[in-house]
Amino acid sequence: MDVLYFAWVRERIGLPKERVETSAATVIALVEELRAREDRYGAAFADLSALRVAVDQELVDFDAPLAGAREVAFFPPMTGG
Amino acid sequence: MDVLYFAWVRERIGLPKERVETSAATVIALVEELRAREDRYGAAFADLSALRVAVDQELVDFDAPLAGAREVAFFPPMTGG
Amino acid sequence: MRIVVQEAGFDAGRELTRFSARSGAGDPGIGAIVSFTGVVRDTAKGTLEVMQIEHYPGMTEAALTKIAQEAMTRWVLGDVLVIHRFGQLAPGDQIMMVATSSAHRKDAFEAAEYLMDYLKSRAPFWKKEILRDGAQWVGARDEDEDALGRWD
Amino acid sequence: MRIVVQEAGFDAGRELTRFSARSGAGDPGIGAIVSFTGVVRDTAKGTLEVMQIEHYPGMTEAALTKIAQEAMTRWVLGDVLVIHRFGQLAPGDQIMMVATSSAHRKDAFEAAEYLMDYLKSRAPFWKKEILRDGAQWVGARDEDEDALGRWD
Repeated sequence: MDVLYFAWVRERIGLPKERVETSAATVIALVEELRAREDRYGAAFADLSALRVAVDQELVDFDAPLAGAREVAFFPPMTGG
Repeated sequence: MDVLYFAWVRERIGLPKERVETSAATVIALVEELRAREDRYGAAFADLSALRVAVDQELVDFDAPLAGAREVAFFPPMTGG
Repeated sequence: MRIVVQEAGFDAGRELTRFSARSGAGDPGIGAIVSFTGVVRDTAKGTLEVMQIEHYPGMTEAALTKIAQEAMTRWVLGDVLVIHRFGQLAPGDQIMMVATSSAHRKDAFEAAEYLMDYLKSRAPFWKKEILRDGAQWVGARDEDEDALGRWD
Repeated sequence: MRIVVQEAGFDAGRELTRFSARSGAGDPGIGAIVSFTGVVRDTAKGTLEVMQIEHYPGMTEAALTKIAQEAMTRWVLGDVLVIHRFGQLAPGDQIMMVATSSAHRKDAFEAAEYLMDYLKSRAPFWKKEILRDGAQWVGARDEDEDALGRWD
């Protein structure tokens, strides 16, 4: 599955996109897997209330299922306009 | 004093502006004087709730004083925009 | 602040460009520009031939200026533009325009709506529809008068 | 409906002219056209050098399209335009624009405000201010999130 990072999430993790092999059933399970990897993930995912997530380009909650998902993206609250 | 008429008030009275010699103390007193003149004034001033009035180009109520006024205008509710 | 009452047509796009240039380039605090353009609408199902707009020269400019000044008192605005035509217009013609600029979108939107609400019911313009088979003065709508209550 | 996400600048006046031509001339029922233009504002007291706008290609277009479609469902609109830039912008640059057309001013204004409120908080854009002496991501404001409550 492709995992994308934007804005300061991208800066903390140090890359915009990576391929992740996972059997995580939900977004939050994927977050836990990433957090366990390296400190930079811990730093990026320290406060989930400051983060938003999209699965296949649709905004979802952190307990959303990942079955069949091709792309997950993490980013801060949006500031368009 | 100059008396001006706009929109259908002008059409009913048949002219856009006339010079009126009057000692009327208020707008409503002026209206009564005009009404007594000719039927066309009666037709124009039949329903005061359908009319608006400006004294010296400021919207006022019908009981407004006319002392010192140079110009009085009668017209229907405005429909700009 | 710019108030224009004219018979001639105007180009809303070019007016917006001019207004934005004065608002944005001149003032680093401007973040939001709102424009409203009114268009002559054929509510008579294709039978409207001409919209005649009558106004009260002198009072019109004074009333529009007063409305614009009140908007600049109520909101922190960079600038205000009001253009209103009179005379003979055809369906689809641009009849009037307002524009506002401000730091924030909420102020720019509210001020533009305020200008429109007051311009509708407090500026001395009257519209007459010349139809294929007759003519009629456009009546004031209760909802336009009611809209003013929002700003009390 | 026209949704544009681009790095290049745009001319809000020319876009309004195009939008009005499509809306007014093509549709005799259109009486009201509202536009909103967003401008890069220097909130850092003259120290803003560049505003970097990042977005999520693919999702951005989908999110803006969904927001515009929702507006066209809620109000009877002639047309909707949304333009949003990304990349490096300077203070005073036009960053985005929306336009709406409708029979009545109330619908055109409300739909434009709806588009802005959702675009602010639900379209995947992020802003970073490059200042003379540092850089910072622009944080989401509570009042922008709260603004969405108006449309529930």
